[in-house]
Amino acid sequence: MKIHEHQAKAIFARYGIPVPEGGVASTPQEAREIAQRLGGRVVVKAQVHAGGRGRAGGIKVVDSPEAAQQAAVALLGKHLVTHQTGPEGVPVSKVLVEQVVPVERELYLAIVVDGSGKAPVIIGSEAGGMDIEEVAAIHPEKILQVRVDPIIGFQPYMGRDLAYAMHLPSAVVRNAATIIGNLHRVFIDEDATLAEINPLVLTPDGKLLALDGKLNLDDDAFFRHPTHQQLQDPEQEDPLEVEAGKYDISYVKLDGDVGCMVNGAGLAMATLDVINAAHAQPANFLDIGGGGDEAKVAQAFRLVVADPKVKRVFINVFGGILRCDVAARGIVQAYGELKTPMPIVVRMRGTNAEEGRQILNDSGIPVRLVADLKEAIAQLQQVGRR
Amino acid sequence: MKIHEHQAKAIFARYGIPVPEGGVASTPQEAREIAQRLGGRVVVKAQVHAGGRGRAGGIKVVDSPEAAQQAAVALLGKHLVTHQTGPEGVPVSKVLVEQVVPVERELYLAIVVDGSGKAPVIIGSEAGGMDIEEVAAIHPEKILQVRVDPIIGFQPYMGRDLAYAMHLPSAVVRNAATIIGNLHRVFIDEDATLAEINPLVLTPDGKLLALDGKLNLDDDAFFRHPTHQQLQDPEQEDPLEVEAGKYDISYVKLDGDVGCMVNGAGLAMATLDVINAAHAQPANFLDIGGGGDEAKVAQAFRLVVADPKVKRVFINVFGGILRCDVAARGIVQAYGELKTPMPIVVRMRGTNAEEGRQILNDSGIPVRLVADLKEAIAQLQQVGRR
Amino acid sequence: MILVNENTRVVVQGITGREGGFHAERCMAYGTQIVAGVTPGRGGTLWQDKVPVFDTMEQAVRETGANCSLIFVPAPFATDAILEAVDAGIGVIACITEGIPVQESVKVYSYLKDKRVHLIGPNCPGLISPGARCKVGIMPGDIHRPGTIGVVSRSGTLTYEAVAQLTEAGLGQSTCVGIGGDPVTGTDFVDILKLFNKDPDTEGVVLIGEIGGAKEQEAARYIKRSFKKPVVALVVGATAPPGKRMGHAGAIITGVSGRAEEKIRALREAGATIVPSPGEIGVTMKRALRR
Amino acid sequence: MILVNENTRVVVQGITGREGGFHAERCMAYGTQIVAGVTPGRGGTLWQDKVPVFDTMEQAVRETGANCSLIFVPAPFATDAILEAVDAGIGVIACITEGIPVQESVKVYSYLKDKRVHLIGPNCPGLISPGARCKVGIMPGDIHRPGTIGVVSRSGTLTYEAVAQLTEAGLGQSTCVGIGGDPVTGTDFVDILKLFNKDPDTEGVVLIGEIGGAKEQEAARYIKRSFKKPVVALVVGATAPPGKRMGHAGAIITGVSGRAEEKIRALREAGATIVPSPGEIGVTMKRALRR
Repeated sequence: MKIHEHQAKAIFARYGIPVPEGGVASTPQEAREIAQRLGGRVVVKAQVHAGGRGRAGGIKVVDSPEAAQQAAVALLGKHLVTHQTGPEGVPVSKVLVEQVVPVERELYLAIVVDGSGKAPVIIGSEAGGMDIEEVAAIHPEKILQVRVDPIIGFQPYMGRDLAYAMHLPSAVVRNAATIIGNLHRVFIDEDATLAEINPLVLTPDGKLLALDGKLNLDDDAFFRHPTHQQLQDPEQEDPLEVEAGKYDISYVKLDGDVGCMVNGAGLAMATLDVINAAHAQPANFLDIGGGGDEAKVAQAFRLVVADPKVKRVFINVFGGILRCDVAARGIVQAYGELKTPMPIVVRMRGTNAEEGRQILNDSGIPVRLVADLKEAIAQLQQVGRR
Repeated sequence: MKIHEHQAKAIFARYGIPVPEGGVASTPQEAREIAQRLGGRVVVKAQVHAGGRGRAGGIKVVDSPEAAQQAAVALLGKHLVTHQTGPEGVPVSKVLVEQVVPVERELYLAIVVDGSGKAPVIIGSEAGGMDIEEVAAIHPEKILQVRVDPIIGFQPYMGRDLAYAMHLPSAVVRNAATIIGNLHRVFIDEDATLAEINPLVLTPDGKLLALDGKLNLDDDAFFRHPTHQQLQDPEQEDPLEVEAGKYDISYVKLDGDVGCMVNGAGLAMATLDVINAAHAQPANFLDIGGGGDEAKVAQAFRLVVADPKVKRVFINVFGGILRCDVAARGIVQAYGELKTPMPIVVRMRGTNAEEGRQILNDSGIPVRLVADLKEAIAQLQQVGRR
Repeated sequence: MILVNENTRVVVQGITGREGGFHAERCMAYGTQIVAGVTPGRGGTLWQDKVPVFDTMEQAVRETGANCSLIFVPAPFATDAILEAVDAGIGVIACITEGIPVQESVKVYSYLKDKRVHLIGPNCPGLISPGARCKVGIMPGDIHRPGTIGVVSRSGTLTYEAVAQLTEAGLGQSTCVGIGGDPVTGTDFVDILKLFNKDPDTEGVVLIGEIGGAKEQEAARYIKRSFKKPVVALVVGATAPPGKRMGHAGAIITGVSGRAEEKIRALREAGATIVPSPGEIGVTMKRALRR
Repeated sequence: MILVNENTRVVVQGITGREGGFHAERCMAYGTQIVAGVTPGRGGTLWQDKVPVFDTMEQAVRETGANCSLIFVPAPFATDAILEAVDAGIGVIACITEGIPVQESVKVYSYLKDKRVHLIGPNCPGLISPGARCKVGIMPGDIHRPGTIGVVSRSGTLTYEAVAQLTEAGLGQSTCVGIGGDPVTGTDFVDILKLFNKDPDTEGVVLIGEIGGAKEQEAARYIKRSFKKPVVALVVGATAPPGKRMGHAGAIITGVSGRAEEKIRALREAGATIVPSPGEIGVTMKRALRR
């Protein structure tokens, strides 16, 4: 789960990571007051779950409380479109107003779990303030990694190694090591999947500050962090994705017109690949998930057709835990309510596939039953041409 | 470092281990008031750093606040002599007044670090309430051990395994596992060297309570537990041991008349063994410790002769980091102040042994310089006979 | 066949739960020897009047000689269950449970990496050796046929798809292993490939990867260096957008190496035959064997 | 000789401290190759105009090829120093520091137990191979002579005592190792005995134990089973009262196995010759060799 910069920074500060002074504003008036308190010259930052804010005009440096208010007016209630959002953008309902920090150098610092090393890895770079993927592509030698073995956890020497390797001045190294250690504590204690400071800035007077902050939390660990779910901002997500989450259905909104409903994440991805290969565009990824029953299948179907972009539907079920007859009944149930005129192509295989097909045939729903993926594509193309 | 039962129980309670209701009293009046609050029938327990209190009369069950006051009068300000103390006993300056808990079964629970397994080990036994060494001798099969690998730490199954093996009723197992887990948290988070509940009692209504509690804290970890040192009760230790601690000198009071001063723990133990083998009794163990200088040696000498039981002194120095000439100067310095008439046997070997001997000879102190341990013993016996 | 066979004696952890009971039943129906169940507090009872239930894994192993465990315990308790199985001396553990926090899996892996135990999963369909009628998982048994093709996959239903296509193409399976969809799993492609490499019953392997992580690249390196049998590989998620979790916790593109095209390139360079489309797994394997 | 020899290149962690500097000096005077020092923040300087100082172990090893580390870092920072040495690829680490919390040592040991590294200590005098003029520790060098007796001990000064007696008896030493007085140490008697067993330079071993723990019993089991050379053993603390810490954190009797008589019995039964009195270590070894 993604959270906002201001939420991440509040957590960072709790763990002893220095962040710029500032406050969160929901109205231009509040933004003005915070700027007043901070002495006038501030940066106003749109709080959205998307990178590329700066280039998209979501970050404004201003010289007075009045200008801060103006900047907030220009952002609040608007949608911000960045290279990471769709063309519809993401809504800005809060801005972070912070003191402007003088910057001597910008560093990059992050922690993720490395699936191959099977341990957290601390990533540091002296090329901060940029997209780290770009740095990785152009200057891979500037990306440093330190694996944190779970037996010993973070040790100060790991921080020092990174700090020296980032060519920080000797006087700052101990402080940098402490900040890296604190970020690791955030990562472990808060069950994060990503903890990132980009940039971590060195000021001319030798201080280190987290100028930006990003923290992704492990959804699977919510059971031991009762407060985490309250950090969620559903406005930042696609409404259908939020809706799907309630039913424990994996749904990802895409740009095409072929609505997809599949059981199993791998098969769902394969289905998208097949559709794409046929020069059609999927409208979504949808994995009904384990332990699905009739009601869940019906809910999944409703989600697929709720997307106004969807013009045709492909249902791909391999019966296992979820039997094909159960899936068929779920489809029939949802169709009965919705009566969508959309063409529906269904491929069923595995446990009780025959029964499932029978149920669909008997239901009178105008589904096109196909035997395999090839035929499914042919049918989808045919209905797409009309 | 040992701490009192009431201190251990306060820490246990903070970690969610149930303990009986009660309070600590320094005066009989306080004891009465606590008993009053608890409803009359209470147990009054002398707070001393020594086992065997019960048999020594340090634990009294009484039926009224008045009787609690009487019990406190009988204990407070007195010295309690148990099989673990010397004949002088240990002073009682506080009593713990607790509700009396009905007992269905008594269990034993402890955690120590196992030097061979190099990990904490949880020890459980259904034979609680007894000296665990006795249980180990008579019913070794009743002692269960679970190693807690530091990678994974405590896991609930370890607690369940122990609880089932202790034949606890099924309904109590989950609670027992939680208590065991909490005791492990105490052990790890407080840097304990021993965390013990003996007995852990099961009440007739199926509750588990720590009826007694023992917690030894790792002196070496004080630097990361600023509050631990405040838990120390110097009254419970031998005054010379407390004094030695201030100078970072390892000193253990023994019962004999041969004062010992040695550099190095192993050599000091060897010295005691040699003295004992010669049918003499050492008055103390003393290891001057690493990095000793003249002043520290002088301090060590003062400690040795401060014990009124000491009638003769054996100084055994193997010069290494502590050079023999430095040791000799320290002895001369302390002797100059004290002018003790006691016979002093000195054996010096290793770095600058010759210089050390020369310094002692030149000083005019009546020391008997010997070449080896055999001769040392002969001299000690000779001076002992007079 | 690898890991499970006719000597496999399975204990089901969480057998008295809904999912655990459902699948224990189906495993037994397929032919698996389910010798015990474990649910703390239910020890001493009989599940379905057939299978003894124990309070602890230690008891279950001692009393029944179980050597394999199938875990259905809910995520908050699953780490405990896995570690209990490890310490009870179980050699093969299949953890079906989805939703274990990744940092728990990091700890679990660190603990068992030097022990003689294979943890399959978590978040996986389990494993099956059709020739021994031994199914330790949630896959539909009836699509499998005894044979000589090994299958290893990060996916569930896509594995069934692969198996169905193999069976249809007349190719039976030696063992099929779903290693699981989490970023950190007990067993990776390489671990399973090493076993297939030594397994005389296995003639060729179908490998099914997906976006996220670098497990496929590791597999490619191993195949290039040491694998002696034909490999047919499918990697799905080529059209997934970066930064989005595609169902599996591990199926999220966070860097260049996580992209499907990178994985496919690595596997192709290592000599694996790439399946052109998910519908052609069976026929591709058939062709690869003929060469 | 074992562990350290003429190819040993030592980096001193904490060389700019009082103790570190003092002993680095003495090691060099003895003949040890001190190739680097490490003190964070002092990188780029020269210690005593002779030895380059680095900020990190990684730099020190990369620049100087150091393969052995001698640690004088204060207790609160010593764990970090040990682990830094391990990760820098150091093969032999001697940690002199006393007062490391026992739970830190538990973690350290767990981390390095499967790695190719020997940690001597903590809370130990270090180790020395007189034949190579290689002293990595705080023992007085001049009492040693090159020879064929291995010494392994939990003690400091008592080891010097043993060495002096050996030298006096005309018996030089192959290598002397002080494994340290803490309850949890990186290396135990058994680890060192295994090395002595394979070492062609070592003809016999003096083993010096003390009360507390069960390391001597483990040594006895190993000696009985596999050790091929004469062992002369001294265990001190027979007269220590139970429950009292006798100087060393590990020298405290907490159970039956911690008693000196138990340890002596185990070693005698294993075939070791027990030294009758601490003054007779040298002569006992001499006698044992003659048999």
